[in-house]
Amino acid sequence: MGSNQALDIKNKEFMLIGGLLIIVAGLMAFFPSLNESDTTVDWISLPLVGFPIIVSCILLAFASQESRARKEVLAVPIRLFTLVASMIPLAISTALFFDWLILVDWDLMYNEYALEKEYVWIETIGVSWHVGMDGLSFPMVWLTTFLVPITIITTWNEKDGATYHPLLLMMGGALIGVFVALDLFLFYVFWELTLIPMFFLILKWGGKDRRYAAQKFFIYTFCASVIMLLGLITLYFLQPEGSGAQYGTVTGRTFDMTVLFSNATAYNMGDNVFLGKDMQNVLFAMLMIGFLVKLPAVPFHTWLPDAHVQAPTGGSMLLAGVMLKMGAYGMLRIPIAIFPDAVVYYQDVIMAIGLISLVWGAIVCLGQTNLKKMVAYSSVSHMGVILLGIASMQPIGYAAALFMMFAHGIISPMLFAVCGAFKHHYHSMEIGAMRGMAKWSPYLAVYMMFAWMASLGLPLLAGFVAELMVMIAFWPEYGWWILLPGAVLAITAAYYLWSMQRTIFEGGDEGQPPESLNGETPPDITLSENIGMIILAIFTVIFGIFPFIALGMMDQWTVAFFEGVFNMGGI
Amino acid sequence: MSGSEIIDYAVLIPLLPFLAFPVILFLGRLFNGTPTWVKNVKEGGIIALVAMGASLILALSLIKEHMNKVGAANVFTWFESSWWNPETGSITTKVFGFGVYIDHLTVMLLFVAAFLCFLINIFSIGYMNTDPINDNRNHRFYAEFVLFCSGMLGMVLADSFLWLFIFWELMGLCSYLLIGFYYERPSAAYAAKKAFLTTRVGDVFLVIGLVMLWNLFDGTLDYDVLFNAENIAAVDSGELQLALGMMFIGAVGKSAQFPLHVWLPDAMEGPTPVSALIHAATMVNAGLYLVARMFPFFGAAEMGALSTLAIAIAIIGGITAVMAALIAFVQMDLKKVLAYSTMSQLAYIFTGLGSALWLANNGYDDLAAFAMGASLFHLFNHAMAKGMLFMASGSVIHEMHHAHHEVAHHGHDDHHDDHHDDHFDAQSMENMGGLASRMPITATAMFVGSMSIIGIPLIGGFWSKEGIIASAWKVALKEPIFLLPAMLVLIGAGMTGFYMSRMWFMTFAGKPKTEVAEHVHEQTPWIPIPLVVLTFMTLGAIIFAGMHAGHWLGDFESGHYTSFVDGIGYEMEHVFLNHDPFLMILTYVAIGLSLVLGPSFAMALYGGSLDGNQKAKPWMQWAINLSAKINKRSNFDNSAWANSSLANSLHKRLHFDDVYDAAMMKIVVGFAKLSAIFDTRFIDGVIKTIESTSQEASRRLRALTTGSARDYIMMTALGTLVIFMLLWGVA
Amino acid sequence: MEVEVFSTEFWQAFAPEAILIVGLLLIFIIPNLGNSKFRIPLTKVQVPWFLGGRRFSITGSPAIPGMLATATLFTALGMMVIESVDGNMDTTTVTSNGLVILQLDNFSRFFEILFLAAVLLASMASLDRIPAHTFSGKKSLEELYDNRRQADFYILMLTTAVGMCTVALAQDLFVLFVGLELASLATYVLVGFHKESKEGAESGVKYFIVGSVASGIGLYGLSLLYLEFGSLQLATIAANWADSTILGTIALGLVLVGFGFKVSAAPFHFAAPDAYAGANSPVAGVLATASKAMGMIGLVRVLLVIALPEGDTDGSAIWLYTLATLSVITMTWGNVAALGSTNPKRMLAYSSVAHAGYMLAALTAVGAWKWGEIEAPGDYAEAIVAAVLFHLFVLVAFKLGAFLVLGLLEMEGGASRLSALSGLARRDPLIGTAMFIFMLALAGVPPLAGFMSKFLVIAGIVSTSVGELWMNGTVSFSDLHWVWWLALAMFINSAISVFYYLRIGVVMFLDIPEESRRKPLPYGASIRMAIWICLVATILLGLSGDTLIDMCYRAADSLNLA
Amino acid sequence: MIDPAWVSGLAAILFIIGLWGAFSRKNAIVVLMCIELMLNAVNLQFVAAATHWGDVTGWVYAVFAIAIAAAEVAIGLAIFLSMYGQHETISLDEVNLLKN
Repeated sequence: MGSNQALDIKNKEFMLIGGLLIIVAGLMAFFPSLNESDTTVDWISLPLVGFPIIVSCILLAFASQESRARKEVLAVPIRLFTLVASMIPLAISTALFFDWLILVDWDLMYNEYALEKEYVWIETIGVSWHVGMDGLSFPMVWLTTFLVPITIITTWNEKDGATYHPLLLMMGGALIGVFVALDLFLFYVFWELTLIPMFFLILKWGGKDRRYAAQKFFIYTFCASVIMLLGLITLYFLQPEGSGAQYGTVTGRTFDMTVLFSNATAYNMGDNVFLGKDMQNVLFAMLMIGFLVKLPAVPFHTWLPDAHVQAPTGGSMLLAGVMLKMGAYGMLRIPIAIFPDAVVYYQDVIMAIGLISLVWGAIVCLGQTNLKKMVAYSSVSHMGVILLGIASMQPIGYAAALFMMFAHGIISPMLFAVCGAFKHHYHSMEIGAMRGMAKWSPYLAVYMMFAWMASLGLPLLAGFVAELMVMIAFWPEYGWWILLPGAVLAITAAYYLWSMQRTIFEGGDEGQPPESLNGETPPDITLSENIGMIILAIFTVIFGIFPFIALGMMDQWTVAFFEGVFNMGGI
Repeated sequence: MSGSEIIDYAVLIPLLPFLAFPVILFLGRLFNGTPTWVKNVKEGGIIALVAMGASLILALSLIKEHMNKVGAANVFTWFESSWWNPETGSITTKVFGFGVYIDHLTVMLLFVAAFLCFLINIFSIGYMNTDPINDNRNHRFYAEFVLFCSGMLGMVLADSFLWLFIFWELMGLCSYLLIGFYYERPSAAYAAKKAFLTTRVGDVFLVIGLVMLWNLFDGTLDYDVLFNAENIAAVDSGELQLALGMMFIGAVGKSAQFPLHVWLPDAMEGPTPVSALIHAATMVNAGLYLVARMFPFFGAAEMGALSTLAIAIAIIGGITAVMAALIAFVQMDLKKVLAYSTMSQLAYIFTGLGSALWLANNGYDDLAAFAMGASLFHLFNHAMAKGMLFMASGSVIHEMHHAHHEVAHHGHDDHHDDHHDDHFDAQSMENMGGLASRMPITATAMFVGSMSIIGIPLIGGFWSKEGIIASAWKVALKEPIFLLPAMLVLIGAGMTGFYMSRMWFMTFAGKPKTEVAEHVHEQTPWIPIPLVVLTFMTLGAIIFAGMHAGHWLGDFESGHYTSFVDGIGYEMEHVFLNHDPFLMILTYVAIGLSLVLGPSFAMALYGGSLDGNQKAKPWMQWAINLSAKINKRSNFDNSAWANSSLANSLHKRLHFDDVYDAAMMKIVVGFAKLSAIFDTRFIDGVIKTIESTSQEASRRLRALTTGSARDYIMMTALGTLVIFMLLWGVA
Repeated sequence: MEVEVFSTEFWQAFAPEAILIVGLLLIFIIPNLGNSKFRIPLTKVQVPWFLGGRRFSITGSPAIPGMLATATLFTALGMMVIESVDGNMDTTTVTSNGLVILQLDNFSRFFEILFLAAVLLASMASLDRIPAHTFSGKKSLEELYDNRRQADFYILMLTTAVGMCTVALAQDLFVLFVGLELASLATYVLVGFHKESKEGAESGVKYFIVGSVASGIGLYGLSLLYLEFGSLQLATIAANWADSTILGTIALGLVLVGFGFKVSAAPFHFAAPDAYAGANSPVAGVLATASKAMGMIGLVRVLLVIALPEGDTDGSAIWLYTLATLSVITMTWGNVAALGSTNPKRMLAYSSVAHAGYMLAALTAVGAWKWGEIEAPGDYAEAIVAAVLFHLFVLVAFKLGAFLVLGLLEMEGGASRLSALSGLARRDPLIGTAMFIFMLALAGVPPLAGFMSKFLVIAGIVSTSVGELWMNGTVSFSDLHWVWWLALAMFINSAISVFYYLRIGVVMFLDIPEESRRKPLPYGASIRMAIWICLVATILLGLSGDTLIDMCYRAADSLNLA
Repeated sequence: MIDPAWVSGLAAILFIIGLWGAFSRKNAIVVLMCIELMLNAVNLQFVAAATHWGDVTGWVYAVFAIAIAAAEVAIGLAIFLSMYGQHETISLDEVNLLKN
């Protein structure tokens, strides 16, 4: 049986990976609990952000100087080293996660940041290296640290590994940077920095149209983010001048988010509103454009299918798993926190964009014949849910958006891992090019079914919780519009099931391998793919059955956010 | 603390099978094909059986404990989230917890579920493990089987509509997996998808209904809050009706009622134990359970405010009852007849529930309690009988398969294990006939089961069915619209008599229609056990009839008949000796229809004696003889009917499937394909146009750089002019 | 401090510039040292004269001029940097007959450093780009050509540097113009330096003709200014500007054309792409950075020092709309034209046009600061000027760096097709990466210097448009000055520009090298060194530009705009 | 003495003729002459203005401008020569290898 060979523990790599997991556990044991350390040690700057980026830069510089033949020899030690390096942030963030779960007194509240550190960076214009984590960013940070090693393992055998895997690591560092940045300038720097490794991942390891896709991806998102930057700069100069460590010596303004938040709160609560309503709205819209494109929301979504279809598996996994969430994260972090009135003003617009993304993404999915493209559009559809959560103006809706980010961050990498394995072993992406996958590749079939089911929101898997919460929050605000998200639930099921019917099922006793295999017997997935996917599957179940692990801090954060930003409830 | 109670362990009932799922799956992957695994563990069947047995024992002790009292236990907090109340402006924490809740309804359904799961597990070991087509995948069957059982038991025990829904979906998943068990068959793949999607449509509405309910009841779906009469009275009943209506659509999907009924016949693609368990005995009852759960709302809500919904439920039930029965007339596939029968009987229960809800909402508490009891009792009877019927049919099919094997084996020695090259249909009744003598236990079970479904007096379904019809008519006397469902269920009674008899006579009476049918005989010991058990359950339904009147209706506190004998008396009164002359006549009309008219027609058309040397068991022989007599006497020629357009469209299942398929493939998928094109051509086209336009603009702009220095000077001069103009414009 | 021309203090203050001139003279003299003797007329006495005759082998080595020039530039630059880095520059004013001719302050010193840095990098690169070949052995024609013009090339380079320094120092518009002409004439020749090729000769002609016309127009503008004010002293004109007649406006327009050509603002930029394409890459790099900066000095002097309204008057500058239009046209034209360009040098030329547009937009914003109720307008103007200076400075790092990479490619053949870059990252990953980083910096991707500079420019524009509105309570969007839209235009343009910058990266990383370029890149130690310097500066100035920003602010401060 | 205004007018006319000639003539030498014409207009203007203001600096400017013009001619002719060497034409319209 082809299926059994995957379980043969003949592969040294298996033991190695197992060993590494043990190392993570071991490393975690050494990290002291936060209460003792949060004032002295900077757990974020170097270990979580700097270390991956620096290590990957060194590895890349090292590998790029080698000849082609040497590179192939070096690929194994380099990716092993990369994997170990990626485990260290994972160990740290997991230790922090446990700290949060066990030590209840550490609250990841809005505008109260854990492990906050601040170093002055560019004095003249008030830029500082200000990092910290709260209930919004922490789950995403953990997710990133979690996904990078998973991605490395899943795409263990990617060609040219000497540069591929370090790029993944660099990507992870930059993504974490986005999530921990508490300074607008720093945020923007990391925001753009994430583009570069992704650009190369698509460009060098992509499919046939990679040239077009890589450029489109870069330019499209870059265009959006410059508009966002203009909004940020305008906002920067609209704030009252001040003095202090965070303020620029020349401009008298600051990029420090925490200062901005407290200013926004202070000014909006009192009579002295420092920005006019329409000014708020304009700035809000400008910032949102950048984030909506990243999310992506219809009609700014067309870069995503191209990027996903062309990107290599690892790139897709990180792109869908974390990079899209940057959009949602950014929304919640900046425009919504600073312009709560504008959120109310644009509430219906956000709702409409969310609904359109949701419905349009799902419908287009149904019409796709390319497996990866379908999954890509399903991401568009799911990201619409986040907008609905935001538009609902309910803490539960916001918590749903947060949880959606998190859950989709676990599920969608699995979707793309399945697509990647499918492409890898069947040399085709066409839905319906073959039948009866369950016959040859039972593991792949199981993972595919699992991932598909998780994505269509089956209860007890991570995706359901968020959808339920969003619908609960949606109803009192928008009433019968709820039929549309409801219809999407059915359409989502339809396209997933239909695609499964035409790949996993059917085929008769003989089966119908795709033509692209030229009559060879299709193999099942490799051990590394298996390991990567099973870890993702396990976590999908864990967070589906025990959502409170992550939702706890999200709920705390949303409540604090509503009290702090919208001035609702409490106090 | 008064020590731990049994209810604290109730969560184990669904949890055990749930944990067995990965165990079976993993061990199966690991040991698949090894002798121990096949012989001793029955490819996972024994592990499943142990889990199910443990669950059953726990369930029984729980039932014993809570026969007369409501119980609840909190298990864990799923998650908490916060809610901002626009009116008060405060943010409160809403808890989404999971717990166990037991009342009369739970007790009944828990018994049905745990009991049938266990029996069908036994049956499966006999059925699945001897079928060569299942090589290497039975562990998958058992894994999915226990997962399903976990879902069913969980749904019954859950203490909130939220978890009811979660388990409900879990069952849907298992149903999908098990229908698609033979994944390589296109028809199975299609049926699985169809089942999931159709129920999913209903589920969408169910979710919406739950969301509405959650909002109505200020952030909870827990039964103990929802069923509080004061809470219900405080809610706007119009919105409540909408919410409950939405939830009812979910029930329609799950219980395969018109118009979401199309998936159930196709679901027969799954292995027969699956049909027995999921698509007859348990999962399809989930919809009924959901509607039955709504009972407290109707009782406590504003008088008459929810009548519309009750009527709608009854009408949907009535329509489905007749429609499914009609289609069942022409089915040749043994399992499909049963499938339509299931649909029809569930429809009866819906009608009964509709009546009960109407009565409850209009203040007739006593009548409502009776109607409710009758409906639930019918649910019980039907589950037992239909589970049995399906298992019996499975037995027939299984043996037909084996017999076909033998026949084929004798015929061509060279390729004996290839049973797919010829197209013998082991499920078609056209290939059967005269099996009564060859499969006595099966035939008996089928006989009793059919009688129970038909409503032959004193057997199983009779007790409950007459109650439903009577209740429907009681409402119809008060509410004219109700005449429609009442009439339909009355007609349906006769139709049931016809198609069930037809099935039985075609299969078991007459001469064997094929060579295969002659070689059929019962062999494996695992199959008859559940058949025998269930036969006696069905025959002893009068015992439960007494109990239903005593315990299964209404609230425990206001139970009307606490003694067993009282219950039987009450039941008798309602069935045979109704004090209302109209209802009494009606009851006898119904009995007549189902007992006389339907079976007579069936006998006239399909009856016949066995082969000369064959003899059925005495309790069936009389029926066979009678049928042979009627058949000979009447000499019916039904070719005109068989060729009629109605028969044709009945063969085509009244075109529902065609229309739905066409709507799905042509309209929805067509629109989706168009959308995909629109997305790339237009939305992305805008981007591409910007790109190509800018390239074109670039080309044109660069064409201005002609290469001649004179032109550059001229442009400089022109630029100077422009600057002057701009400067003067300001100055 | 005021000094007379050629006084002791003068030489002390202007030591670096003096070193430049000495170096210039040395390049004249040293290669010509030989054994010639001078016969005293009517006698037979021959006095050793050393100039001409048979050249000494050491001093006559063709490598000498390049080294001399580099050493001179390095020394001068070093002196300037050491002198000004602590920020305590004394202002030295040079007067002659009551006219202020030159002024040494933070502003001029900043630009001198910029110029010398650019020219130094270019000469370093030219050591390899136009290599000197030793005398031994037979030479190809090409090599002989190379040897013959060593001295010419570096003389012209140093002349350019001297001219530019003059422009930076000038306090009299005419002196400024003389310096400009000095530098321009040298660059005309440098552009046409490759006279053996058709393109070289042609580019020289075009650049020369169009440049002469433009400077002719500018000079005519100066003469009109002189007619209007009776003086070309900056201080005098600035003081009387408020009373100027229409003649002043006309003159302003004409002068604008002269400097517009230098910064290659549309529509005066036409010759630039041709010139860059024909010139060799280091020279093109100097044109795109130093020469542009020179033009920008002129614009700052004319527009900001002279033609700004007085401190207490209301209303915006007279050239506000003109410059706004010019800037938008320039940036859009540059970017759109660059979009489809397949010649990397022309593409860089167009991109430099676009960058000129950005800087013009920044200058426009200064003209607007009279518009709102800004309490301390000087700060805003200073911020913008500082941003422009920063931008000009970091351009030396990445724009010149990009040209130097092209120069490296020119060493093995042309670099005027995109395909010349194909597979560069594969052939030499570090150079390829460096080029990609230059491109990203040009596009303005953080955290590189290009982002920082663009960021500062835009921040400057936005800060002007926002002004001190926050003090008045509620700010609504319509309260913003319309120059805010310039910032938006800039953003849209930089978004467009990503497209062509990225294409270079794609070609380098994805495409297969041309047939003739499958071998490793030529080595070229000094040009690589120059590229590394540019690369390090690009990254460092992006990550931590505080020192430079401070320098820019001091420079802007010494303009005394407020 | 002639009113400086007339001289200024002449200078303006000369300048416009020069500019016009610069882009209307094909021959590079003629274009160079036109540029010289423009520079001469500048000289005239300086002189006229110096007369108007009674300021000697203007005369100095004019002298410098003449020097610049001379240098320009020298360089220009040298460049034209090299152009002629390569392209064998002196017509500006025919020298257009570099374009777009």
